Amino acid sequence: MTGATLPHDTAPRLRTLGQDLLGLALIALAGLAGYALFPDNLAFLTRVVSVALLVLSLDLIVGYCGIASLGQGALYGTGAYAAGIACLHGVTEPFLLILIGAAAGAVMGLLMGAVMLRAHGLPQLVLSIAIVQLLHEAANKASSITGGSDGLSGMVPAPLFGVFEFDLWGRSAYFFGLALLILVFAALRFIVRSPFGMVCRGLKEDPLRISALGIRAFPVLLKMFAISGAVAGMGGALAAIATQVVGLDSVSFEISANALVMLVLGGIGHLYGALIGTVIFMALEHVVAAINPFHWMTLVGAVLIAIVLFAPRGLSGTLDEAARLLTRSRWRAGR
Amino acid sequence: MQTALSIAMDALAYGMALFIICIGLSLTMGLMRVVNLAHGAFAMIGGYIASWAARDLGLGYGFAILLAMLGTVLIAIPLERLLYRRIYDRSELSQVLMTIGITFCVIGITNYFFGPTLKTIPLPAELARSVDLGFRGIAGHRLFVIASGLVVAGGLWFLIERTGFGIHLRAAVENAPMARALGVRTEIIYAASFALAIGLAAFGGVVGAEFLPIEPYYALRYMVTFLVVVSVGGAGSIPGALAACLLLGAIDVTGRYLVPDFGNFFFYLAVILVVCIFPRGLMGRAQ
Amino acid sequence: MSTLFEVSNLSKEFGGLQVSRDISLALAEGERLALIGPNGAGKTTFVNLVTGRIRPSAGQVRLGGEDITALGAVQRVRRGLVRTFQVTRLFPDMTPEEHVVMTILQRHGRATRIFARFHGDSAARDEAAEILATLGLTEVSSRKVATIAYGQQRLLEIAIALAQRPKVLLLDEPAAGVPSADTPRIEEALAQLPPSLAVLMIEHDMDLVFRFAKRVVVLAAGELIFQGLPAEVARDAKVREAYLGSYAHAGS
Amino acid sequence: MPAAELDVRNLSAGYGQTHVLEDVSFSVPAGGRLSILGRNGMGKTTLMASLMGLTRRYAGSIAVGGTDITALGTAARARSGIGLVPQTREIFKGLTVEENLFAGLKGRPRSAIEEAYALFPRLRERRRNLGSQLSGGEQQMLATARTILGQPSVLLLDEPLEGLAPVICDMLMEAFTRLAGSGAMTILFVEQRLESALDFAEEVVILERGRIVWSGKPDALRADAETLERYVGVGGLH
Amino acid sequence: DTIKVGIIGPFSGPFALQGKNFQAGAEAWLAQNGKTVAGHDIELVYRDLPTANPQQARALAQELIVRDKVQYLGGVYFTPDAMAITPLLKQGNVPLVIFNAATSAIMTSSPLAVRTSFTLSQTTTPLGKAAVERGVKKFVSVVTDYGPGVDAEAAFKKAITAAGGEVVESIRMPLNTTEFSPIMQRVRDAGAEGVFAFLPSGPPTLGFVKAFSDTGLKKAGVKLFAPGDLTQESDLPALGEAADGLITSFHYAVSHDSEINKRFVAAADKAIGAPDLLSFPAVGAYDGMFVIAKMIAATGGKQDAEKAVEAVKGLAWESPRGPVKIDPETRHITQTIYLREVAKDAQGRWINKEIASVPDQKDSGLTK
Ligand SMILES: Nc1ncnc2c1ncn2[C@@H]1O[C@H](COP(=O)(O)OP(=O)(O)OP(=O)(O)O)[C@@H](O)[C@H]1O
Ligand SMILES: Nc1ncnc2c1ncn2[C@@H]1O[C@H](COP(=O)(O)OP(=O)(O)OP(=O)(O)O)[C@@H](O)[C@H]1O
Ligand SMILES: [Mg+2]
Ligand SMILES: [Mg+2]
Repeated sequence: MTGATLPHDTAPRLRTLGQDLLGLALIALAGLAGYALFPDNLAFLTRVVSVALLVLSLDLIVGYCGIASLGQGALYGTGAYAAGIACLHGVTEPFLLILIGAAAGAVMGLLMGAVMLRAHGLPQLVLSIAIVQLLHEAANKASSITGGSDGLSGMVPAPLFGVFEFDLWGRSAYFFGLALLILVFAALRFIVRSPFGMVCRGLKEDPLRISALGIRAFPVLLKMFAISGAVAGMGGALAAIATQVVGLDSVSFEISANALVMLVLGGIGHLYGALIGTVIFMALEHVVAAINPFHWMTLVGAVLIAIVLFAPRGLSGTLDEAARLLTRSRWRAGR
Repeated sequence: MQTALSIAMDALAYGMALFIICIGLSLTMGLMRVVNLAHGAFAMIGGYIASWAARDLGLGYGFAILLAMLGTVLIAIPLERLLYRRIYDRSELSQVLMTIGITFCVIGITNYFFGPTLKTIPLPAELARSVDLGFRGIAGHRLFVIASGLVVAGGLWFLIERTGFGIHLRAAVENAPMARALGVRTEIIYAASFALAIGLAAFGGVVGAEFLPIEPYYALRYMVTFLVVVSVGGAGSIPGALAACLLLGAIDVTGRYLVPDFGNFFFYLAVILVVCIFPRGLMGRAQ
Repeated sequence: MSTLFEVSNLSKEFGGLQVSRDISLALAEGERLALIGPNGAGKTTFVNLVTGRIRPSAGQVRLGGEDITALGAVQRVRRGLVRTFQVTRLFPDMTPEEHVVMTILQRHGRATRIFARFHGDSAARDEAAEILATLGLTEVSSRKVATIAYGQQRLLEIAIALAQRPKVLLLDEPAAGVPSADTPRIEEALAQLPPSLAVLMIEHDMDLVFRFAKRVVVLAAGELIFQGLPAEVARDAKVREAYLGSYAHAGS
Repeated sequence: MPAAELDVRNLSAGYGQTHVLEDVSFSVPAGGRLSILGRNGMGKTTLMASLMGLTRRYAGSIAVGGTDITALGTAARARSGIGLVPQTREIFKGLTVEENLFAGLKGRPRSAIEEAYALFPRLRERRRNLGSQLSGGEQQMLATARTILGQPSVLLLDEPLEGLAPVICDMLMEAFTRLAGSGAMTILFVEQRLESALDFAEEVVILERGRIVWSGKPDALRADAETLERYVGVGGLH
Repeated sequence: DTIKVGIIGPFSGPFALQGKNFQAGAEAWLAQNGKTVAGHDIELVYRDLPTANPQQARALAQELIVRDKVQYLGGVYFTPDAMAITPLLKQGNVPLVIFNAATSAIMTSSPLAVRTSFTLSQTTTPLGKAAVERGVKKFVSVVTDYGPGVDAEAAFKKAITAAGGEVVESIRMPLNTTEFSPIMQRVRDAGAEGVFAFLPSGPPTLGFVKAFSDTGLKKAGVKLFAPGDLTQESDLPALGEAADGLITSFHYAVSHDSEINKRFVAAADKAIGAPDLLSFPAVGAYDGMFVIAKMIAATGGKQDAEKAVEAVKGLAWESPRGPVKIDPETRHITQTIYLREVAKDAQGRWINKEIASVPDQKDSGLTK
């Protein structure tokens, strides 16, 4: 075989396309399975979906740009509060609220990026922490707008399509969120495969080389921050709609740190890792905490350690590994 | 003027306490390139041991400190062999994951065995007594903290920058395979410096207990503070860490004096400013 | 031939060390110039200075009549001033093909598009395949760079530079680490460059230098100590003891 | 022929899944000089790295001075007398020149560093600079000096002349020959420039796709234009 | 049949201690009154909510109601969590008995919520008069900068001015404050006679009280007044000397001298394991269980939230903390507030010694 002929064969393109469709189908399937298996935990499942959006948004920055952030909550919370406040001021249409959340998140993403991109490595990480803490303080202080530490409550989003209420059973909230997640995921898959996405990967590996190619890093990364912000913002907005309360916890360091843990758990740099990580971690926490509300932390900790030891490349990475082992023979033949 | 002086005094003491707790983390992160979020957990363990030694066994403060450092290191050794050794050459992120896991476990376990209440470490009379500085009285303990801070800083700086051990450590961290190829026994180097960092954590946990009281959630409660201080200073740089602790300590204290309502605003704004001015940290190592 | 690229009175020092002393140098369209000199003479620094990676303490850089001294590294590249790195700088997790494709897309200003598919651009991929073929990298074109031999990485450095279609090309030791067997590939590649292109090559492989260069400049301790035809260099006493050593005797 | 200082038997090695070296065997007497030739990507660096214990070994054994070191880790091998100057130099960028040299001392007294400065005066001038600040050639000098300071009995040189000025090359080649000549060091030498490689060597092996396809005396190879053409890609010597 | 009661509280994390007390209180009640009420077995289902997190609160409540089919919800430590749960009550047809969450507004957010704890305005108000009686008029107020702190500050200002004193300076400090000497410095500068302080119980209280005495304010004769959170029994051993003589006002002291309380403490101690962990959230839970039991009895085990809540409106009984009553309008507990002083008891343990009591305190929080 010679590479010269490689570009012409369209096989790989079709394959990636197929993979994407398959992936989306799988997510949808998993979602429906979740509904079928746990029809009584929809509020929890909705929470998982909303956090999954947060973790996805984080993967864009960490996994594709190599910028570690412990402040993603800043974007998530901004979305949540934006949607919440809008809802209290009469904008109750769910889709509109999601858009508002996205917009607010994107703007905050731009600001955050503009600040964070001034540093590298640890100091950069600290910037992200400082930003989320600042916002947290701000939200706490501006209690007249945000409800402060008592939380922003009393919002009543309009029924979906004017029909489906966001009620105790939380079906509408769940399917709404699921649909949103699938759409966002599809869009992100496309984006990370775009030239833009590749340049981001390049920046992650060697910024100097990128600038030697004549590409200015700053705007590219800023763009990614905005996208990430929009995604996180949607997650926050979804939470606001589904919970009808927005608390300070949504702009906290804790939620940011958790997001990072879930991401690494799932494996960075390929979006579905983010999904796997979120689902596994939250399910684990939920179940263990239900079994033993008093000492679950120890167990979760132990699991995290085990994962690092036995699944070095995150769960998704390990899945890849398994998949490759299975398809090894075919893969060999292909060469 | 009076006021300014006494604020400065408090700031200095607080900063030094931070420094003693954080410097070990600065070493692990900057020199060993291990983001050891469990650092606080070890400081906490040290605190518990000291509290147990001083309160329940009635040993002297000095003994308690020694016991705390030894005990913590002893506890850390198996952890190093079984867990940390596996992540030295792994990505920061997997290190974060594992060390958070460790923190969770430590918290859970201490909560289980020692309960969720505060633990205090009784001070000896001479440290508890308030010393008169002319313009104000200050708890002797605070002076002790300041002194030990200076000693630790000096000693470490010499060890890292001026001894063969320091050179081998930095070499091993930067490029372990090559260091081995030159005959440097990296495992030993790592184990030793890890023990050092843990010992410092324990020491800090004990002498800092007056500022950051010992309780099970200690490990997570102050994680951010430690992370911020270390990174602002520039991980791995001892003068950097010292500068950062004193600076941030001062900002924190004066901020709380001048605008208590906006204490945190003040603090984090300052952090952002400092980092934007020194994107490498105050004295970051060229990496 | 008109001057395309011009450096005047360039100076730089690190701490106490003067790495370039008042260097003036001009490149005409289509020129093939070799810059040689002892290790640490300041050759790479010179490249870093003119490409804007580090700021000179004095002097100007002009490209096509325009003074670009104030411009940043990126703008200089976009104006056609391209360099390769002495110590390879590549994306370990990407394939050679992806490297070159990205470069080509950037050349067309399409490198940061969101609404397009990177691997969808067959024109770019064809061109990339061609370039890789001329440097004999076809075999490894779809393997992660981290897993290809150092010499192959060196060749990829050049492939990228070619894909940028520069006006002025600065090659920092292109042949270092490339076996003599493969140096011809580099020469071919360079031979195929458009005649209008001006090339400055830093190299310690004298055979290559003398085959390639029409003019040779010698840098020592940050100073230009000699400019002239290849033939003259080998005869120059200063250059001999400062740099060439036994090669001069072999050569002459 | 004296007892083999370095003895490699049926060595197969590579990286993770990819086998690179296949069943490589050769041996070099104490103070011997072996040149390893081969095109781009044929496995020269991998061979060096394998001897140092930096790659994955699938089969085969390695002995130094009669004792089998196959089981030893990298550090232990280094202490048992193998020294490597890697092709990519691997300077400690965060350490000063002097500290880099110190790291190579293997417990010898600090004063020994002077030997390195004697060999490369240029390094003495830059002793306080960080590795990251060195020029390409200076890095190469540093890499070589650093390894030699450890007084290895088997010295592996992976393209030690790369990026060095001709004068320095001459000087180095003399130095290497001297070191080997004194019988103190056995030297394996990878070099792109055929002349230097052949001038230096007592024995030559050619690697092709990870296997040894030719071995013999330099002169024999000089004469054998066809082999040169085939495996080294050079039509004889000018 | 068994009736399930879901209890949501911080059973792990930084507030684990409070959660433990919820559990101790509830189980103390079961231990004393048996696991069956009017022939229905009661089963408690605990759910952990370590820190304020409405999203999770809603998820847990929904799961308890929909999947575990609980008929009653209890617990809830933080206000936002309560706010996230109350909207579910009507559809779920489930009453919520709040064991702690202390913001007045909660009660207005659903008619199906009942509260057996306290509000800060409730516990703080009596301090005003008490202070002035002790000749301390000029105050600096120092509170933690979040909902409860702000409530406390407001309530105290109101009370002290009503009593003829004044707050010359009010300081709000961030939740995570650890170094308090600068605050004390300000107090000194303000030249106040007294300090009113609210900090949520937990580690910081130690630093605060220590700083108060270390910086010599205590020696200088400045008096420290605070709601009882500052001297939660579980912190007292650590506070020790530093808190000696400190005056607080609260609805419950573990040392409260009454038969019922003695029996309660005995039972609760057993439930919680280590006696020195026991403090006020336990009594909230204990009385909460009492209310729930009454609801069960009233509805005969049928799931009927409206009726259940109706049944307990105006309910009055003798609680370990003293006589209490569910106020029919606000559905919040009316109770006696005690002035206490930190002192050593016969066995030399540090306790909150009750020195005066103000009966029948309603929640005045909404009337501000
Ligand atoms: N950042 C720096 N700080 C201090 N000195 C530096 C720095 N960068 C380069 N130098 C010094 O400047 C001198 C010139 O370096 P340069 O890389 O230009 O040499 P060179 O001519 O490329 O040599 P070579 O042929 O070995 O690559 C060297 O002595 C180097 O040590
Ligand atoms: N880390 C690695 N992982 C996988 N394969 C590798 C790795 N490094 C090298 N290889 C492969 O092993 C083969 C031999 O590489 P090696 O570097 O030994 O060649 P070489 O003879 O040193 O080439 P050069 O003359 O360019 O240095 C090459 O095909 C290369 O692609
Ligand atoms: Mg150079
Ligand atoms: Mg090689």
